[in-house]
Amino acid sequence: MPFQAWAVNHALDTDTHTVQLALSTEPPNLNSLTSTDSVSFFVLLHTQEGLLSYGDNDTLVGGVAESWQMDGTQVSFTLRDNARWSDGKPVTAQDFLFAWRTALDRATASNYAFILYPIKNAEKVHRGELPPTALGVYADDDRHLRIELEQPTAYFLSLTTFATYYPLREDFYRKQQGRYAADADKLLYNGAFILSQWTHGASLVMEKNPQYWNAANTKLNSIRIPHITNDANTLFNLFQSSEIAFTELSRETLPQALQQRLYIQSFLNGMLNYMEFNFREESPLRNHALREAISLVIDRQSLVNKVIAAPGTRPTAHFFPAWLPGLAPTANAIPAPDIGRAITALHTAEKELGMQVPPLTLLIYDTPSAVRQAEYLQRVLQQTLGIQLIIDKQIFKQKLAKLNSGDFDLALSAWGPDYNDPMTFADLLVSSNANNHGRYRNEKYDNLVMQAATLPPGAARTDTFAAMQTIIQQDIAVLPLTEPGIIYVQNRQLQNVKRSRFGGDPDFRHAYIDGQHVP
Amino acid sequence: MSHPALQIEALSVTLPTARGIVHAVRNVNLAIAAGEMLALVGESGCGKSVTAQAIMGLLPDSARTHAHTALFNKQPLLTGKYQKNIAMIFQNPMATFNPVLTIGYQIAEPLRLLHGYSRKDAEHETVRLLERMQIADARQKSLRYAHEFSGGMLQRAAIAMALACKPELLIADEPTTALDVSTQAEVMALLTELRVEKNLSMLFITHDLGLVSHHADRIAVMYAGEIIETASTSSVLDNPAHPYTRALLAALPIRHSNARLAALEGSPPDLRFPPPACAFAERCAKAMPICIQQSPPVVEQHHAARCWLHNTGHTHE
Amino acid sequence: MRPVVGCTIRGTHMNKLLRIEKLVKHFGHGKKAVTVLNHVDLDIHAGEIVGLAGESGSGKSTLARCIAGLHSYDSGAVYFQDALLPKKFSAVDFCQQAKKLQMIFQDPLSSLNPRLTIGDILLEPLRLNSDLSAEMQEQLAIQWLQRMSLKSSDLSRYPHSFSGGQLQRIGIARALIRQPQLLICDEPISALDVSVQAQIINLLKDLRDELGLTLLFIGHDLAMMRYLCDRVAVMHQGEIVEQGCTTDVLEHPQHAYTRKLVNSSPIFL
Amino acid sequence: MDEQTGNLWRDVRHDIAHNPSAMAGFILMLLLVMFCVTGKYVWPVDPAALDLTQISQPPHLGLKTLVIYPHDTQKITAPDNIHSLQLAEPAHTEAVKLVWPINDARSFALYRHTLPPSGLQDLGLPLGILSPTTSSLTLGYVDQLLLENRRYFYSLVSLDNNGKPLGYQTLAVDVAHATPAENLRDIKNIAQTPVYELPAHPFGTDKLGRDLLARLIEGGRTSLFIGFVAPLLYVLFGSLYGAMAGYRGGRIDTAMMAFADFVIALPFLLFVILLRIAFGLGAGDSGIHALLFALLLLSWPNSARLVRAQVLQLRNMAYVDAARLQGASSFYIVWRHMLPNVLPSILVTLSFAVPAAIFTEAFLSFIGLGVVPPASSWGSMCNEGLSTLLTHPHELLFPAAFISLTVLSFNLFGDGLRDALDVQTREARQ
Amino acid sequence: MLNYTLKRMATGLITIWFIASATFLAMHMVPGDPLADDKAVPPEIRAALLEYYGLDQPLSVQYLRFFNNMLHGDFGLSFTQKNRAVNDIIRAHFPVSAMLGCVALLFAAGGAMVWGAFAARFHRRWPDYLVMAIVVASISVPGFVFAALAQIAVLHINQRFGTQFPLAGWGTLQQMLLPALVLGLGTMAYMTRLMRSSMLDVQQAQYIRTARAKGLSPARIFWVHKLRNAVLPVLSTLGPAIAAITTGGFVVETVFAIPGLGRYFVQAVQQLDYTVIMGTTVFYGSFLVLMVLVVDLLYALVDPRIRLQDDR
Repeated sequence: MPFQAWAVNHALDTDTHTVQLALSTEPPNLNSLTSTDSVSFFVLLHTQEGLLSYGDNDTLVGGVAESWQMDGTQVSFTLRDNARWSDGKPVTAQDFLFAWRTALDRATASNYAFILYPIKNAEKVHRGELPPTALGVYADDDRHLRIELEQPTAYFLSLTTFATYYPLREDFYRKQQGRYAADADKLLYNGAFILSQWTHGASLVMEKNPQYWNAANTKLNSIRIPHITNDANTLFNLFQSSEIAFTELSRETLPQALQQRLYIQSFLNGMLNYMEFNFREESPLRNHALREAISLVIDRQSLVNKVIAAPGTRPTAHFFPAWLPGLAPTANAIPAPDIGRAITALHTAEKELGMQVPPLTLLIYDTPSAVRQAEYLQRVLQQTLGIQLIIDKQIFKQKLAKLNSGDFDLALSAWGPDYNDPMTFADLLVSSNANNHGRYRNEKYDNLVMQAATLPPGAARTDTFAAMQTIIQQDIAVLPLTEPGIIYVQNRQLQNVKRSRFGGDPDFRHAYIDGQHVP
Repeated sequence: MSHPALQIEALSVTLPTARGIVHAVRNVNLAIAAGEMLALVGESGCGKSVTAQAIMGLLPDSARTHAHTALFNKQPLLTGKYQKNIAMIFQNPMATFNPVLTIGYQIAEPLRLLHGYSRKDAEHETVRLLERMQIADARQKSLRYAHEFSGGMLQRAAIAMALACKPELLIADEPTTALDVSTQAEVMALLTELRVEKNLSMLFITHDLGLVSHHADRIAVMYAGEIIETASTSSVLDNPAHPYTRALLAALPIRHSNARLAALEGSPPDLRFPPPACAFAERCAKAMPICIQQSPPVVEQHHAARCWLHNTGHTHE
Repeated sequence: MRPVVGCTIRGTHMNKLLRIEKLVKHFGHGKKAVTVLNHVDLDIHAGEIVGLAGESGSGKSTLARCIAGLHSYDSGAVYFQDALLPKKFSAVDFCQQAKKLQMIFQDPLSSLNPRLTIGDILLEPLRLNSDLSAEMQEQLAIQWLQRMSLKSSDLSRYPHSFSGGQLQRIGIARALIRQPQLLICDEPISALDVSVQAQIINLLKDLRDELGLTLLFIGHDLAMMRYLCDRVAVMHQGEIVEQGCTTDVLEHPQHAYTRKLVNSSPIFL
Repeated sequence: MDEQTGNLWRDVRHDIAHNPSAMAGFILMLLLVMFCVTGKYVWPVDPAALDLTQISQPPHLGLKTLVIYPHDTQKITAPDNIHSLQLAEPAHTEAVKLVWPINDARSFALYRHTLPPSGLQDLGLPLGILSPTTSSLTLGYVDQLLLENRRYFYSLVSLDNNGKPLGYQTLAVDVAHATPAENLRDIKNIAQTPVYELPAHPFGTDKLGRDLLARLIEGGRTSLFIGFVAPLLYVLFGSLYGAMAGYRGGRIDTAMMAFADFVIALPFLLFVILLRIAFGLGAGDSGIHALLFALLLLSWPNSARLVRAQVLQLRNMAYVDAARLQGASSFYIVWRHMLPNVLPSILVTLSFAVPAAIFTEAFLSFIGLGVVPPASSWGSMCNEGLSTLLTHPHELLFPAAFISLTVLSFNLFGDGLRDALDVQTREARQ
Repeated sequence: MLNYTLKRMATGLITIWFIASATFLAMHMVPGDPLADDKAVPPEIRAALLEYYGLDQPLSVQYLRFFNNMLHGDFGLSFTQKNRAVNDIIRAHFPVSAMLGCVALLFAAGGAMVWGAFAARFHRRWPDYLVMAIVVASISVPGFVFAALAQIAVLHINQRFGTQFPLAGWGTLQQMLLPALVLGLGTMAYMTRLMRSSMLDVQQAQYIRTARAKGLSPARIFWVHKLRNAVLPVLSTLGPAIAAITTGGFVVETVFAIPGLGRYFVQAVQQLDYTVIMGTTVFYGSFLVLMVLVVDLLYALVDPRIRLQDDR
């Protein structure tokens, strides 16, 4: 067993420009083609780079690509000649082509292969209907990559920041014989940092990548992750003990953080928490009036301020979070509960159903917050509508299995954006989408989504999303509840840590330590 | 009798128990000459083992021991310190040995720690002792553990261990009770041999009068914490002075006699509340009024007995 | 083996109460099998006291247990009043046997269930198989208790509050309360004090005389055997090496082992 | 027990009654059971009743609260002629309404602190960034986020076009406890009363404002159910299994014990977890039965081995031989001679198995596999309370104390029982 | 002894087979879909994954295949830790758990010996009552509560005295002390009780009286004669204690951020990572079987009375 002499109580080191952090879990999968989770995305953000990357205020800036052009279905990129892999070899157009073809190979079993579907023939290649060579990607030479799209896709450029679009070098990948990314030395890096040490489950060290084209602007020399735990109390204790420089707070640790005058920041992480209804045959929730009755008794303000009570979280009645680009600005008015109307709706529902509302099952994950919300909803529905709510608390995979098989009436779910476009949400309620667990189906809505996919940014597209929003609200297809926010403490000397809603978060690539600042 | 090696006068021991203070040994006088074997005979609970343990200093801390005189070879006893020249063997040889240490190791312990033998010399001496105890293949056997020995062999090893302490007095607390008849005889023979050979004094504790008849020089009979009769073996056996001694003898099946055994009825007194006068009076067929009023005096003579009948010159048929 | 000659057999008749023929018993199976009883022949006549002497491990207890049905045996036969006893007893066999044969044991404490009162212990045989009324049963128990010099109030006490001699008497009372013909005594006095031994031996003798009991007495104290037994059998390594009238066997031992046994006994006077 | 063995139990009772620590354990045990069984009649508070105005309230015996009458908490009306950050209405735990003038700042950042701020980097919890939308001269904010009955320091930072801070001002606000009138059922009788005394929460409330005492009563039922029923069942099964194996002996014994050894070899906690999820949970299933079943499947072999070993020993006791000679049946021997002798160790095993089962349940709660709401247990309450250990210690302290008391009582009682059933020492003591 | 060991190993193998089969059975009873993910998995990917992990085969084939692989010491690839072999996971994380367990066990056994002997020495006097009170107190607090309290206590010591005692993590000796202490506490309490009563028994033993009669010093009697015998009953609980400590480590591993195997197991269960569950359980089972055997052999070494034969 390796015994390292960690400088345990140095969250920051101003001399060596080292920052210490903790991760909630071990990165499960650092293979950019198949990663799906936020911890892996965090590491990948720092160690890999795609064609483009997010700059300030979610603007797109050049990554490996130094210039790009999009014209209808034709996209072309020119790669930087100083973009290098960590072994010194240049990053070439071939590397992208190989990565994308591999991702679309069924044997790779990439969950996110669909994100490549805007590329011409990608879906067919993935289904095995066409050979990989039919993919509409052309490496004209080492530095020029040309892409043909299936149809005009407004948000395609933002997709290229996504991990599945990262390059992969064929020779290296093949050399690992199926164990690519299983260890630090089984990875090749083209990002700002390289993963220099990875002791599974225990620690990671990321060090500045001297081969990175923008190494001059990377201020940190290393990011050390000596702790891996998801125990909120432990993390907070570690922060207090100056073992880590950055950690999230919970409602329980916040009072202590205040008492200790820690530097607290908040961030809306772009996700949406909502309630799903089961629209399958036999489900009483096919009844609109019943959904309406339920929606009318839920007090989002109480839910956010008292039940969840995680500072930074906001109540919402909108399906599309307001931060998304290309939406019409609207006041996100949170409807107050209306018990009177709810009871009327309930009577209607009972008349239409021809029976009393049977006990309903609410499917949730086994997290404390979800349990609290469920207990609150249980009590509210019981007290106001006399509906008995049965809480079905399941572990991760069992909840997913029940969601997929439709074994629920109501479910608390969350959706996070993959790219910076409302489509990443709009897609969710399309009748053919497997993530539409309730099997909500509205042809008008499906058509609107198809339209929006090909429309260029502009008023027409904005109106389409507004129309979708209206349909969702009218149909009560799902019940948006909250936009979860996070609060976190950060060492005051640590500057310029960017929070990001897509891909990896938080972003330390441009962070630096301000030695002048008195802690 | 020459000047006694062991001299104990007026030894009393009280033991606190959950049920009250037990006066286990009361006013006991003992004297053993060098090379002499005294058999301390009595039934279970009469205090004979407590007497032995008191001499050895093995009683629990809570026990209170008092004696007018307690000397062995002019050295004071009951000091709470270890008596270097006294050794002891116990009833159950299996429990005598620590089960997780070899026999040889345990025999060598006193040699090495008390008599300054080197490890090698101690080993040598151990083997010699075992051989002396007629244990075949002694070197091999010294590396064995207690559970690998038979009872008789173990008791012989226990004697070897006692000898390793280089004692001048050996206290044997019912060493043969747990053994078979034929083994019993072997062990007894061995003890007698050693006594002669090493001029050992010996306090032999037993409940079996028959056993000591051939071996002991003198017999002391104990009853209810007191010694009620002391005399030479033949004198006690042929001419018992105390009614209790006679009752004990009568309870033994005597050769050529098909007469009914004389069983002693009743049970010994509760030693938490020892009777003020003669302890045996209650069970004694010949009890007189004085017996329950006054404790009989003991006159130190060749045949001493704690009985009014004996000391007032009465004779029994 | 020496034939039985010139022996006054005490007892009402010359009839054999118990006949053991060529009893063989092994412990264990296959290679590890140890022969504990090797073709044992022994007769016990009604009314006599037969002693069975030998060292520990000689097989005398095993023989007793085989007779009582507590062990099964491998071959041979045991007849009780000329009726062949089964090799392996069932509960029903025990029921039938109960009135014929009982046993007392060496350790008086372990032969009485520590969690039952003396009353429970004494009444057990009656409750198990008797048509007496509960009142009669209790009466009988008290009678026996008094016969054993114990008080009727002792019925509600537990074994632990009695002395060894008292416990052994309770054991005898339990064995005899249903008046069996044969009482097997498995070293009943070896754990007792000398004066108590005499009490028990006297008691056994008295009971024999009063009830016409037949006794099989197992022990290693030859002096006591000489006193108590009419006949003696000496066992050694699973075999009966010598048997006959007590005096004959003990005064003129023929077998080397018997001689050794006799010589090492601290026979008094 | 029937009357013949009644004596033993009478003596055991006597012994325990005269053993102060065992008696204390026993009384504690009774109290705990009574607490859970009859508690809800003595303290008839609904354990599921939420009171969002009293979240994580420390223990109190009646709390003075302002009664607020129906109004829109979100609405702010403020005069236009204000010059600094100020309250629009008296502050209370339902809402703190702040207003401030818009001067030349483009936007504002609002913070809340529990200590007086010491500088721009120490303003506390960021509540939000607010930009004026209308032409109004003032801006307002309603803070409803988990307010406690205490003093807060609100700081307003004015930001320029680039989001750079221009300066800040701080307002200290004393927040009074308040309850909306609609939450108070008997408010009609005291109409327009400004102050009302809330019913007592002697053990405080939890994160959803539920009465902790009522929850402890409710949760204890789960914990004690697991604690009693699981050991009772598996010790019973194990004992029967062991007794059968031991009494039968031979090949049956060998085979039965081999199987028991296999089950013993299963890594216990790993399998409890695995089985607990393998049995799955239906909707509304509290998860107790899955846990119970998992415990049963895994825990019986220990008592089986114990009983078997004893039965094997008892089989060789002379009194068993004596009973056989009297024609006693196997059943009689087992019932009359073996059971009373084995029972003590079974009882002692049981008394130690109870806390073990309660602990296992608590442990599963820790990894999120505990009981499913609305059912609760002391273990899951402990786990919930753990996170607020420093700020609201009562949420951990009480359930943990109940677990500790249970374990303690069973240990004390178990030790006493062991002594009492040990015949030798009992005789010695008497 | 060799014969006995071989025989025990044979039964051990059967036991492992039983454990493996029981795990296989239990795991396939688990409802839920190991391949499901937050973002729905398209059916074609799902089919590919099923094939990749061999889950498309009938259960009997999976069982045989699993056994075949197990015999070759291969537990396959993890479902969640992509591309990582279960063997690697065990190899990397079991030493951590084992190390932690060892220190905890040493701490428990060492502490138990000291406290147990101490309590027995002062039997029925106040030091005895004090030790027993601490013992009862420490077994009546759930482990996770104790772990959290210990961490906070250390944090406060750090903040108050400026010490730098690590709160969590793995790698240095200092980091190991606190978790080992917490992990070993329950076992120590249990063993202390046992040690105390066995010490009391030993003090009554005849051979101690013999040793005193031989004139040995109290120190020698304690170290050579009492301790070894008193430790025997404690030693016989070592097997179960190892089991409790190695498999009970994940509370401590979670709170103290220790990369032990226990934590991986809990994660794997929640993620239904079949191969990791199977691998870990079978590995732990085999480890425990081995440990019990080792403890038994050790016991036989220390206690010559135990004859290693067929008697169980």
